[in-house]
Amino acid sequence: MLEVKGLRKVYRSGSREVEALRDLTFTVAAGELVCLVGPSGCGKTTLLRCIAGLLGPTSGEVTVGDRSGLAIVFQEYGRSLFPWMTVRDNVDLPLRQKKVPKARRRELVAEALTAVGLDGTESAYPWQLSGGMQQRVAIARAVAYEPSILLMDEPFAAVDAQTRADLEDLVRSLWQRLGMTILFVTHDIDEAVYLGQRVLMLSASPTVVQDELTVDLPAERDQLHTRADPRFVTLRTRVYSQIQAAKTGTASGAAGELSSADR
Amino acid sequence: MLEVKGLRKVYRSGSREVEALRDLTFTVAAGELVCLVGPSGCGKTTLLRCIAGLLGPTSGEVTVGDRSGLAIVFQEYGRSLFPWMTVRDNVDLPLRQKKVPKARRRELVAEALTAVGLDGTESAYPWQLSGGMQQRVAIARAVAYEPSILLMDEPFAAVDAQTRADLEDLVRSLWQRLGMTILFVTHDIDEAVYLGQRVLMLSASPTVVQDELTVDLPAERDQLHTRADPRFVTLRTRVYSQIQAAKTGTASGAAGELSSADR
Amino acid sequence: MIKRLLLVLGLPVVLFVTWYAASANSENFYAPPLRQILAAFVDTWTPERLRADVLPSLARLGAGYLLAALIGIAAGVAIGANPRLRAAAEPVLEFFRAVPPPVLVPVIMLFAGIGNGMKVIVIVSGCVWPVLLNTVEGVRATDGVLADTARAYGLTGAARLRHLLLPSASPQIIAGLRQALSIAIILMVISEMFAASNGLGFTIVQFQRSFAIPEMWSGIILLGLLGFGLSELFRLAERHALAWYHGLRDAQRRS
Amino acid sequence: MTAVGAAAPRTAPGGRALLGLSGLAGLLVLVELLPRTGIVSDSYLPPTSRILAALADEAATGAFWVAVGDTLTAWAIGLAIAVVAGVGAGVLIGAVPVLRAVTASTVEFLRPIPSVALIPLAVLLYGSDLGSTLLLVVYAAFWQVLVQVLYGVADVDPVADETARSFRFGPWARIRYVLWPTALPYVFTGVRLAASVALVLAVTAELVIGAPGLGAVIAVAQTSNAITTMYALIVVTGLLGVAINLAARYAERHFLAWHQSVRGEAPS
Amino acid sequence: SGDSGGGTTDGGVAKVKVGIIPIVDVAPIYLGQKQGFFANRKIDLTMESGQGGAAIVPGVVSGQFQFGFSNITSLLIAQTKNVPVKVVTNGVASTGTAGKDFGGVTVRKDSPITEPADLAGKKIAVNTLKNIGDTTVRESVRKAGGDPSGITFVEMPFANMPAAVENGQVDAAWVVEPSLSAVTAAGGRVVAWNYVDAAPDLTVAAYFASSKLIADDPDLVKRFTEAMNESLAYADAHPDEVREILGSYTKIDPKVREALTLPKWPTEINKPSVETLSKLGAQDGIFGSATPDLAKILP
Ligand SMILES: Nc1ncnc2c1ncn2[C@@H]1O[C@H](COP(=O)(O)OP(=O)(O)OP(=O)(O)O)[C@@H](O)[C@H]1O
Ligand SMILES: Nc1ncnc2c1ncn2[C@@H]1O[C@H](COP(=O)(O)OP(=O)(O)OP(=O)(O)O)[C@@H](O)[C@H]1O
Ligand SMILES: [Mg+2]
Ligand SMILES: [Mg+2]
Repeated sequence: MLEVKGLRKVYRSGSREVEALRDLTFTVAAGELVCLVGPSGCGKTTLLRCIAGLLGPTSGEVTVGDRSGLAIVFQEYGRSLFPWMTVRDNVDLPLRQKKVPKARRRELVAEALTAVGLDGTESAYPWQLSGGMQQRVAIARAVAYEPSILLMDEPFAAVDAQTRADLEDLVRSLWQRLGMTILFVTHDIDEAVYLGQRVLMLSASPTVVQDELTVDLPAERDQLHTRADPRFVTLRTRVYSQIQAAKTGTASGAAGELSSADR
Repeated sequence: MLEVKGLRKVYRSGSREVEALRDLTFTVAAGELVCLVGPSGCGKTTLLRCIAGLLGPTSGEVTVGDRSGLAIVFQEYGRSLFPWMTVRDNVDLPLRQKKVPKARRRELVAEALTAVGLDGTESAYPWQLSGGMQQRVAIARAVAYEPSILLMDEPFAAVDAQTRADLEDLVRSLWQRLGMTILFVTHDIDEAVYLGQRVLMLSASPTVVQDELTVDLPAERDQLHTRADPRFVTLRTRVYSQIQAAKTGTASGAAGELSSADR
Repeated sequence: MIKRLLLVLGLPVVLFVTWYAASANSENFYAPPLRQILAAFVDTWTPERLRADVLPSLARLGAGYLLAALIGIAAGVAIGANPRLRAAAEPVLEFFRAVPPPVLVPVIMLFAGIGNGMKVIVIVSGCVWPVLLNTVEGVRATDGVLADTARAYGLTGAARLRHLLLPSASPQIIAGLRQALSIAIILMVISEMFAASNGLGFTIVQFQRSFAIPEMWSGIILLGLLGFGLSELFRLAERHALAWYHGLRDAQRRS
Repeated sequence: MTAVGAAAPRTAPGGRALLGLSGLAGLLVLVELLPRTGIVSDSYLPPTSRILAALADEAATGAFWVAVGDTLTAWAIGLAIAVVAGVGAGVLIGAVPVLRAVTASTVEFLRPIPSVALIPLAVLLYGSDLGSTLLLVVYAAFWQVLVQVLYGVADVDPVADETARSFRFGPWARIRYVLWPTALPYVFTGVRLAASVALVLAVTAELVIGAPGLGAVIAVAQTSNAITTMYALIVVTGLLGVAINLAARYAERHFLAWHQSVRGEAPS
Repeated sequence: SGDSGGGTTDGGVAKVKVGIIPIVDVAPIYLGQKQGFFANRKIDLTMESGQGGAAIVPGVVSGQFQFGFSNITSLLIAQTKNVPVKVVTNGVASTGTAGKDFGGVTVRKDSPITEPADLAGKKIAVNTLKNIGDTTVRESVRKAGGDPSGITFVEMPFANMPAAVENGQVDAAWVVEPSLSAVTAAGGRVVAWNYVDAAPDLTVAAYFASSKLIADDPDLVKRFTEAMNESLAYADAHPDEVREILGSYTKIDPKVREALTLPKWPTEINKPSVETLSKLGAQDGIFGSATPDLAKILP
């Protein structure tokens, strides 16, 4: 369970003052998979940092079920890997912290790396990998952790289309298998609709929740058929127009009505 | 003009040895806009580094018309910005190095920042910006430089769909206005087809040029109509299947035939 | 291998030859010809002398250096990771840092007596600073995203120290340790100016006082050689400890 | 359930100064108590109050301030020379790999030679003038800066460096815009190390050689068995060190505002 | 720079730098300067205070200083190494009276050591190893019938000795004024008067110049020697003025200054005592294999 109430965050450094989040209120039920879209610089990363407890809000409140089972995939994947550790150790370390028995750890690490298509790179250092590979290491680390809450910040930005599709399916299957709560930030509207049970749309700065959309597609999805589904196309068009409205600053009223009628 | 002949690159560090590129041969004519796609980790970044002269090839040859007019947008946009300089100075510095007169520099910097939608952040430091904003600073820096050859490594990976569309149009209009040579790496197949005059497809490791495709769409493109064009859809499907073939390791023969018949 | 030998020995050989030639006819009592110094070197630094004077010095040096490294890193991490502690401790530390060892020694003697313990403390009191300062700065500079990653995955306490703070500060810690090495040698000499009866520093000071100038210079050369030898050892250790770092930094440079 | 409310305000700059003062105060109290409780005899370690009284006596004399001025002059000139030379040599050696390989062994040979061993040489060349103090100060402080700069130069982010290279920055521009800012935090540490080493050596040189300054006054106090005065003078050198560090910290906050170590501590 | 023999002359006035140690022993030169004995002889005097021979002798050899102050044993050692220096006049001498000398071997109040022979096998602090302190202390023990060979000497500054004796870090310490007063004030006892035991009216230290200066500017050396001798005689005759002048260049506590034992300042060097020191040094091996040539070092 995840609850954000009246969240406001202002960055102050020297004379510069940026209101990254104005007033966010929403909840994510336990076991829900929610996607978050919004224009660049609107405060998505800031929001995830607040939820993970890495950043204190300026005002408002964030309530998270149990932070100890929380994993996060950072947008800055390259900088979030420990350069002094091999790929294997990077994935393994959080598990060791969690005191997972050794044999199980080995299993989890191997599985996770295979799932993201990184067999054979276990003993390489992160900086010996391509950008997309680094990003997949960060994903593998979160996945192997088997978190109860998973925050992902544009986790597939650096991988190719095919790998992306595979990873999307990986996330959905993990979610279904482990029943975790997932908050997934993406810029790809199709991806948001394909993955989520719900899509939260943030406005441009000053940031509020502009709209939300329940994705009433069947729970069993697959790349070919789901994306071809006319309902899918309708939904993605709706998100697209909402986001465009957000960018151009159109009041969210009308569009909000539209989509809420849809739920 | 840009010519790559029998390029091979092997990374050696300690006992690990990775053949990033096996044998690449292709040319990009002066003033051409070529997109490069390929699975994650296949060596696209390595190729760009070799072209820019930042990395020496293990064997083979890279000929570049005039490297002095070359600009590059790195995949690791965050680390390629100087954290000790404001956004303005980051964009301005290469121009100063090029000895552009002051007034013109001010103009170019302002124009470039406006074009990528970053008005008002001139005096912020890169680490005060969101991921997408940082990436746009890196793009603005390359654009302001008015290079004769522009190498871009997944330059829109971190920005939202709408901004991405705007930036795509920006790149095309700049290219048409300045007549520069552009080599554009992307994971988005639609983007590759929408932007390029030609799409080069790399195979998975061991990397060779798997296929190439001439994009016979009209020179005047726009987001709504071009993407709806049936020809566009055909082309993107072709690229998609080729890439899938590359990933699964299918011999490129058959698919290559298919697409070459198309040219 | 030969190239490396050439690089290591090239400049020193040139300098020694220059010195040799320039000093050949020196009349100055305090700057005797290098010829004489080298002769004195052979006569002075006999195996017994090395055992009697250099070994005890090295033992004190080693003990002091290790202790300084331990204290410097431990305190440095604590201070670097905790802004409040840093604010409270910094002025006191800066205070002691500015007190010259020769005037500090008498105070240390009050508490630590005049034995080897005092000399070790003197060495520690001088060479802990570069380690401490560099560790503090290194810890403060830990990448924000990395620190967030560690926090998000529950890396706290000892694990945070072992897997985040120390490795990420290690390039700077190593720089500090490198600095401290030569300072330790310097302080070994200073500590042996007080209440000592053997040791390399003691011997050099004795030579200086008894006007055995060529012998004194030979001692200084021995100090230099010692410093060079230790720094070579250090370089090997650094290559090993910072393999990831050098790999990372060289990754793209090597073309 | 974990809930995060509004961020608690972190230590404000004023609070930082207060903390530092309380640290110093703790030291003063300790030194007051040690002799008073008889743990050490007060004739060898006088309590703070007596030391401060002696300090006040000293401060009332003009000769004391002349000595402080002499020491600070030697310190400032020596440090300036060492920093300029150390940074210049460090950047040059660091930026040119061949130079680095060629000089490494010589640097390691010269570095551990203690300044005190060079005293006869200094006296030989400059007597007990400012020159001999400077020689010792510069010799000792130079290495501190040099080694830090060398490590700092090696810390350049390869991607940042490649960015500069791809935009055809010349060697000078790469040093100025990439290498120098990267090395700057290391340089700051180096300068702070060198600043106190320079102070230590200025005082030591004055102490042993008798060049005018605080050290010479300390030497007189020592040979006169004036223990309290000696401690008062030691306190002065310590306070000079604190003042110098304050200045360095101030400069750091100004010049390194962009650096992780400084921005990481801004209240969020 | 300057190996200019007599310093810069300005209207016939020679600028002269003298390297001294800021202790009681050099009071005459300050007193003489105040009395104008040097100015009368067209000498403009500057005192340069160093901590010991390591700083002063190179200064004199290189001409940075024209004259220097050093103890006799150090000068004898310098002679055996052919350092080009030579004594010009006397510096300071022992009072020659046991119980009333300015230096002695002290122990703690409750120490079992009561006479010089008891020092055998003990740990004794001296300010410099292999120098005048340890040779004369050995002689005290030897004369009292003890065996000096088992004594361990430890080097530390005089100022630290009272604390070291008090804390038991050493069994005894050879101290000179004003530290001697500090020890006795704290209840310490003097068990041996080593200067007195070594030789009657021992010459402890002297002023010296470089051989070069002596050869190049004998007139300056002569004027300095005369002025110095006048100062020595004056100081010896006016102990009160000596105690007063101490306040100008030392930080000795005024009370201590009034009470401390002053040394003797004869103008003549006591040659037999120098010979004794040379013999003692040779006996203790501090000259290595060489023997000092007194003719070369004494005027
Ligand atoms: N450390 C910081 N200091 C000051 N301002 C900051 C800081 N971090 C973020 N900001 C500002 O806060 C706003 C939101 O940033 P955030 O990174 O949360 O955006 P985002 O939604 O993740 O964008 P993107 O999609 O581009 O990653 C931006 O305007 C940014 O400039
Ligand atoms: N510094 C390095 N040391 C060793 N191996 C490296 C290094 N850099 C890249 N590689 C390897 O070379 C291969 C190609 O890497 P490259 O970064 O060029 O891929 P890419 O096509 O850009 O991938 P992506 O789309 O994920 O960015 C990868 O297998 C990677 O592991
Ligand atoms: Mg973000
Ligand atoms: Mg790449």
